Amino acid sequence: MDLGLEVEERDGFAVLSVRGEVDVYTAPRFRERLIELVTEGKHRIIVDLEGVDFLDSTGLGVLVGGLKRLRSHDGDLLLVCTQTRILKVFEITGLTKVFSIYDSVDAAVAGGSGGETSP
Amino acid sequence: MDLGLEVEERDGFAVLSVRGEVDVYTAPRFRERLIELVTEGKHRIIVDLEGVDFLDSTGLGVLVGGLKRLRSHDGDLLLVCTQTRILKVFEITGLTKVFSIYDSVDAAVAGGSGGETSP
Amino acid sequence: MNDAGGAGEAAEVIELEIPARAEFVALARLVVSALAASDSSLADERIDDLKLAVSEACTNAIEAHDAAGSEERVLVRCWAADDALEVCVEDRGEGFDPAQLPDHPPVTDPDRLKFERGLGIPLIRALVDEVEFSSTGHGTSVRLVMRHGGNGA
Amino acid sequence: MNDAGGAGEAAEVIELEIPARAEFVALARLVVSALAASDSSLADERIDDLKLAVSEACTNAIEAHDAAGSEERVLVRCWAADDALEVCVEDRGEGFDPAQLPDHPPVTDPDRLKFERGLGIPLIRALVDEVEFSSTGHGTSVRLVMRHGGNGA
Ligand SMILES: Nc1ncnc2c1ncn2[C@@H]1O[C@H](COP(=O)(O)OP(=O)(O)O)[C@@H](O)[C@H]1O
Ligand SMILES: Nc1ncnc2c1ncn2[C@@H]1O[C@H](COP(=O)(O)OP(=O)(O)O)[C@@H](O)[C@H]1O
Repeated sequence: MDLGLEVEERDGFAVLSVRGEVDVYTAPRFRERLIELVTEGKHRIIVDLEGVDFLDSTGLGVLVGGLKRLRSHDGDLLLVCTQTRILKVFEITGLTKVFSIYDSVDAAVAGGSGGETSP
Repeated sequence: MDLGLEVEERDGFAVLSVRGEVDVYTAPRFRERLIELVTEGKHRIIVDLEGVDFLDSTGLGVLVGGLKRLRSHDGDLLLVCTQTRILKVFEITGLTKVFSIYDSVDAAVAGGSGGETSP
Repeated sequence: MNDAGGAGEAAEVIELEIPARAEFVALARLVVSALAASDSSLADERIDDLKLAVSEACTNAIEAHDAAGSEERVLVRCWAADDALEVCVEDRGEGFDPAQLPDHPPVTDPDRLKFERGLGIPLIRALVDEVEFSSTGHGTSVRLVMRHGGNGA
Repeated sequence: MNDAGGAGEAAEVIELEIPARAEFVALARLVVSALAASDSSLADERIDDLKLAVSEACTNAIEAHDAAGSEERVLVRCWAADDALEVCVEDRGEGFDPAQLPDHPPVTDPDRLKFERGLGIPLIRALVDEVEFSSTGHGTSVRLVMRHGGNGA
């Protein structure tokens, strides 16, 4: 099973675009990539979930772990997601209140620079 | 599982376009539709297989049965197929020699009117 | 644990047995969503919900085998009940008591971020209409029920 | 018949058990093609070939149960051998002798059109690298082997 993980720089943010299914099998690669970015000194990260077809609690765990790690570096992890079925997983677990979730990478860049604006 | 079966008239031919998977589960519907057409007096039939994702020996059986039935009415059954993996099934079973297989409905109409031209 | 519970005719049960490894959870999702999709009484959104619940249950089953060092396979059984699609995920791990799981701190609590795990069972409970855990020291069976008219627990 | 033959570790076998009804053949195809697709050593064309061969074997298994009035399920077992993907389709029908199947008349013979059936086993033989039928009066097991380097029989 393929998991796409692409990184791009955008106005001081590292944008990590995830494609495919994030589950117990693929999550370790996702976690490693995030940790790598933090190790490289990228402390402001946007994770773009628009290409994700499936995300389970293991995937949520990776994101929570990433956020925690970044906050300890005074950084932040912002999410981009508009897919109802993915948003639903954040809602059920109450994580919409923990993450700032944006409609687009542009909105995240603007929101993340201008302060914490959860839509 | 959906099997699409659509009929259109074209220059004296009934064109039956098949969509989806033709297997032991869906073949009975395909067979019935063909028999219906023959019963309605349509003796020159083009079966368009371009929308077919999967075809097994049950599907071949339906086509052979249809051809036999039509020939007994001095009619004919022409096929339209360009997909390698579907053509392969006809090749293995030697049925490329039994059926006239065309690249398009247009070619079948032209070929079928002008006589038996197997490409 | 090999009793299908409300399964009616055993002949009507679809079974998938997978090696207890992470790479096979996707296969369980694929089978359950194909079966759910052929059940015209379940809306697409509910199919996604069941797929996620099954994925969580399989993940736990595989982790339980891993923890117990079990080489056995995990069993996923599906059947159409009168008014529901039911899926049962059975493992041979060491079992657990679902009533003893810790509650999460409220989301406003900064401690919430300590919880990278423990989200699977809350998700399962929220997604399906009914969930039943049967667990002994020799394994766990999680029965998930998705009712035709339902809309989550 | 429950012996996986060359299956190596039983823990590594993926099993799908389906009611012996036509509607479930698609599920067997889905599972086998997903497994074959995750085996990067098999080209797409060979995956399609295996999928078709499995479909033919499952169709025959279901027809055998139907003929025997059996309510039992049909079993599809898959495993990765060293250099191949193997699939075994097992039924509880009344068996047959594959050596006694009639040959088809040559395609030039007008009698060829009498053969609406009997195309399944010739297709299986042509599509996979190796096929082995084990049949008794109590059931049949068809083992299909798709080798990584192979290109059909
Ligand atoms: N099938 C199972 N067998 C044994 N223990 C289980 C099983 N399912 C869940 N558990 C226990 O319940 C805990 C909570 O499960 P869950 O909510 O899915 O979160 P997570 O798996 O991320 O810890 C697990 O950590 C495990 O200890
Ligand atoms: N699993 C099986 N159990 C019993 N008989 C079988 C089995 N598979 C094949 N056969 C017999 O072999 C014949 C030829 O099979 P096949 O080539 O697949 O064509 P078809 O199924 O269209 O007849 C079948 O008609 C059936 O009599």
